Amino acid sequence: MELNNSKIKIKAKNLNVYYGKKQALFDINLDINQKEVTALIGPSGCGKSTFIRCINRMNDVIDICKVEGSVEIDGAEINEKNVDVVTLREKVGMVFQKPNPFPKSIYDNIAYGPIIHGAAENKDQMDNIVETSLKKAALWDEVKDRLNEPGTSLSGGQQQRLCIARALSVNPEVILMDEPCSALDPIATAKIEELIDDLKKSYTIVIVTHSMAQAVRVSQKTGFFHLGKIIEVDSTEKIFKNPANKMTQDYITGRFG
Amino acid sequence: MFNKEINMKIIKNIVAVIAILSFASYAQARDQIKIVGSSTVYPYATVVAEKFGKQGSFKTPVIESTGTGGGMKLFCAGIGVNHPDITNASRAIKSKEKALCEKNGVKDIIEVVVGNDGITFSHSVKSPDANFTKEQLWRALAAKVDVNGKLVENPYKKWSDIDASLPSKKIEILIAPPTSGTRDAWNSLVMNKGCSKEAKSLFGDKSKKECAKMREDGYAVEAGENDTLIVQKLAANPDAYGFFGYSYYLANKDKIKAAAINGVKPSLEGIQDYSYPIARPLFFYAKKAHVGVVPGLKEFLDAFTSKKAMGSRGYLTDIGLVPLASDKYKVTRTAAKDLVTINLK
Amino acid sequence: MSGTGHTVKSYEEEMQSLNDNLVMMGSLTENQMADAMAAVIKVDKESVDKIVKNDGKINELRTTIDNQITNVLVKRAPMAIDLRITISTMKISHDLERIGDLAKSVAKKVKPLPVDLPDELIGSLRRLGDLVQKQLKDALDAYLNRSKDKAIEIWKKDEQVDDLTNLAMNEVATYLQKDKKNLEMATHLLFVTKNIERAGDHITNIAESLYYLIEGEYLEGARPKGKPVES
Amino acid sequence: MTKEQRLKKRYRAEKRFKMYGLISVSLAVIFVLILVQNIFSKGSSAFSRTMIEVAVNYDSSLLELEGPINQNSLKDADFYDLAVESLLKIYPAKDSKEERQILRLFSPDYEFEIKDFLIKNPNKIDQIVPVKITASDDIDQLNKGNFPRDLPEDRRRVSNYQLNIYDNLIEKEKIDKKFNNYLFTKGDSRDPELAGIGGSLMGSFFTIIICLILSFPIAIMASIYLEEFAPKNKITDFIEININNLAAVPSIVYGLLGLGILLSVMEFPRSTPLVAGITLSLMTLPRIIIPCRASLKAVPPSIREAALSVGASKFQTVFHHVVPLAMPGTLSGTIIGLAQALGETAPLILIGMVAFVVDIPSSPVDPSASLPVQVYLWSEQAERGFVEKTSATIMMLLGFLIVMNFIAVYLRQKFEKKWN
Repeated sequence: MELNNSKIKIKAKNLNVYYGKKQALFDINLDINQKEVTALIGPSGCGKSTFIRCINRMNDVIDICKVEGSVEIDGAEINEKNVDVVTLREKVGMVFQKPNPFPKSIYDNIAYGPIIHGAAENKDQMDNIVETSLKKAALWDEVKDRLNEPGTSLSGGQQQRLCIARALSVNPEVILMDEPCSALDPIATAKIEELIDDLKKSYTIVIVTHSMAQAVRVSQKTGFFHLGKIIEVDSTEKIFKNPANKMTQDYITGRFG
Repeated sequence: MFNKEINMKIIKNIVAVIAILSFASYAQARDQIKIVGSSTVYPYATVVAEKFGKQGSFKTPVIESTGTGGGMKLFCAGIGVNHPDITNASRAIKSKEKALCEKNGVKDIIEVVVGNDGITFSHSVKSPDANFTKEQLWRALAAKVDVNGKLVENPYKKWSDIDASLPSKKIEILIAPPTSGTRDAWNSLVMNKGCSKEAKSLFGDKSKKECAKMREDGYAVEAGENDTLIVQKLAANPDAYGFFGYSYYLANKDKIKAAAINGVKPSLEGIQDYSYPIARPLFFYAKKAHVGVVPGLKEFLDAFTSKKAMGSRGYLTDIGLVPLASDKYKVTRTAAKDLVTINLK
Repeated sequence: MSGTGHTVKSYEEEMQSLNDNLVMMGSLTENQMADAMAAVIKVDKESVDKIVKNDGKINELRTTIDNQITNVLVKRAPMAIDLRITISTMKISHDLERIGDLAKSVAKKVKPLPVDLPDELIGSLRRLGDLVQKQLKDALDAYLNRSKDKAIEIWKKDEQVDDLTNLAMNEVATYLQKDKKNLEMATHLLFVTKNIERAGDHITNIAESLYYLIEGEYLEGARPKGKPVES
Repeated sequence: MTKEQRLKKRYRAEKRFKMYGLISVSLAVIFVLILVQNIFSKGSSAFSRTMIEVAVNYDSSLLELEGPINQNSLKDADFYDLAVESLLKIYPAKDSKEERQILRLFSPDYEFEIKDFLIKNPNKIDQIVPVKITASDDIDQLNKGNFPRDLPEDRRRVSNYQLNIYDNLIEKEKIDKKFNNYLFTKGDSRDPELAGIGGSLMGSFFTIIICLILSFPIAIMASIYLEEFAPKNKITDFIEININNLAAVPSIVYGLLGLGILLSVMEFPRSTPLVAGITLSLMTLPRIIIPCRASLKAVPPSIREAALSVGASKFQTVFHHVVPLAMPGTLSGTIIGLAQALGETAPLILIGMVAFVVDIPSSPVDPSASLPVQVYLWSEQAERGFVEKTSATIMMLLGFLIVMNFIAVYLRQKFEKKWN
């Protein structure tokens, strides 16, 4: 896999994160390439989720969380005080472990983001955004006749794609996915993976996953986290066929702990 | 989201309207007579107030039962719409209360004697008629009594222990709590009057307080403020006695009967001329300064003291008020008509 | 295998059993090869049947290994070293099976050979046989020791095998030129030689698989070749 | 012990426990039934009113009317003579004492009832019309069977003469029972047959509305701030502990607060729903804040994350998503808080709501009573008719509480999202 000719989208430099007195991330340096899927793997509590939550400053919500170091998106530092977190999150969408649609209609779920950002001037434009987002998330055909039904009435996999469509509705550049398939059955998982494959043409995707196979299937680059440190980052092929680090090898071959 | 804003607007408007409404009308002068005070006078005052309101010229006065002491406190707190116009009292105003009134600028007070109240010492209709003297009642109820020239904890367990002529029944008396006006009246009319000379001298300075102290060894049972409840308990238990206002006796004649005191059974006439020994006058006090400020106050005094209400065939007698003797009535009627104030000194 | 075992014990046991079966297959193949060579050299027609029969055991083992690998792939989705072990084992077992087959073919050629084989024909053939047997033994040792250097060594030594094959074939060709009557025998011997050479090639394959297993990469560059056989 | 024995022992223990549970539950049910039975048996008769049919002679000459007869002139007319004239005709009386006894068969409002009938039917003037007039409390109780009649006369509220009239009227089928609408439309009265809970109902209504208007927004804002925006530190911990403490403070303490501050310092009018509402809202606030916070807490963080991740600000997240989702729980908490406030008596006594108020209040600053206080007031009355009235008021109060609690449960079940 050739990495050199890809442009770097996100650059984390010497990133340290603390939860109160406990340090969660140690000196993370990680480059994430544009229009590529980067998978983050590692045992539970290793800091993968903490890391991706640094990219859209979701950690701001947690009172005791303190972030030090730098995260740059397109060369611009996001941790500075004058960076508007709302604009940042418009640019960096996020999909969570458990599908979490709003308990509103499918339409309203998608329309919410554009409404608060004032993206649509009239109903037609909004309809258009909703349709495009659902199509991008490969959900349009399944829900186009029942846009007014509650989002929670969909199946788990559909809900997750709804959440992806919701993230897409504000036209992000980066999509962060925190174990998006962990609550889904294999078929739904396959659909999401198929979708991710499709989305990477237009978006930069960072996905946290516990499934090695999934990381192999969807990602081009994989980073292995352990105890808050990044142990190894390389092309996915390299990581899963012949990792350089013994810890990585032990983790992916199931020789851990 | 848009709906929510509308909702917020509606709520805001409602709040504003209600706030304006309440304070607008609050700012106005009071158009209703306010009465506080004794729970003993309360039943009579309410009847007068209701009739007064029904005549249609004025609003029905609002009457709050706060007890004589509490009423005096509110009454004497000052002049103005926030203070009551009238306070009912089951006793005459005390000098301390007069001083308080004067201090707060309540200088001109009209005293009206409403009528007389008798307390009946009653028991179930199922037990035979009874007759007691005040001293016997005191001996049955007091915490400490004199026996052979010495003060001892009340030793009497049966009525016959007190006097051989009394039935050989366990003493069981339902008493009103110390907060009630009836108990106050009972203390001054029975406990202090019935207190034996020996005991009084033995108690010395504190005799008034000590004589009124009731026993707490289970023979005297506190039955709560609710006189209706005492009546029900008496009806159920033929051995028990209890005391309460004459009106309660009248209303429940089918269930209870009254014992004679010193051989006198309670009756209208007996209470009126105080030949029935447990009887007392009832009062109310009004502020002269409020006459002309609070609409209807003068008319209310007139209505209360009218023959139709307080007279010997007045409607208050129907509910147990014992009317004043005619000479006393004339005094009180004049006071109410001419707004005669009492001396606060 | 790595210092720490798998968290899942049965996985560990499966991988161990796979390894054991491959080692057993290796040693069986080694024996077959030795027996076949000995039969050729001594023209021992008695042992041919035994060799043919023994080949069945190797085939059986290969089937077992194949099944085991399928199971591991399905059940464990092996990653990294485990993935490489699995894939290499599959390839090595195929190569071993082929070597076994070749040994059987060599042995079968003994039957039509005359009992008095001239020494001039056997000299190079014996040396070739010894070299290939040594290569096989080294390859199996290298597998057991996970020796990358040994694997490269074996891989490079294939040149010698090719050279020796050429030599042995030339010898047979010379012998044939002397007397056209020798045609049948010479043909048989040429087949034997060619089979042994091919066994050598499979051993090179094993070395390559072993290198991949250890390094995760393929041996770079063209495989060294002896001079092409002139016929 | 063998395995079988242990097993048997286990099952026996289970059976025993089930039995204890059953006993406890049935005891509770029995107590409730006794309470309800007691109240209903006493109170149900309050819903009917004994009426006596009297032939009223609307003789215009007795009205001393000047000018034309119309509704206005009738309103100002004095009907006393006309009424007495007609009432006395139901039975012969030989002296004024007996006449008075006849009049006392009727409620003191007979004059107004006769007047109201004519105002409604002005065409009946100068006619003799049968009019149903409310009977006095004594006759009402006699008719409902609450007064025994086989007692000597001096121990009866109803004299032999009155009893004769009563029996005579029964024979002529002039005595009738009808639904007691006075119970709901009238204010307090000293005549049990005329007393109603209309005034205290309005008083309670104004009180609860004031309480709702004050406590609901404040409680919502406080709980949203505490739950969503306040930093988690010692100060907020301290506030939280104090809110919990305040919820446990006896209600009478709030009454003292109302007395001390609202009446003495701020000089708000005594005995009014305004003061009662403010006082009760002080009491209700912590009791609403606690369930509000609980329902805010119950909104899963995933919803917050979802909103934040599409770029909603903290404020938008809270007000667009968290608060609407917490609303059913919040509302039911509020309703239950208000239901508690509705049943509260102690603080109202201190701020003067224990008052005899006849006029039905028309605004929160008019003096008034409230339902629980009405129960308290009537339970102290000597007249027998108030016994049933008291129970009837309790029934109404219980009814309101049950309805409010039912609404709360309904809201919660219907609208609360189930989070899987």
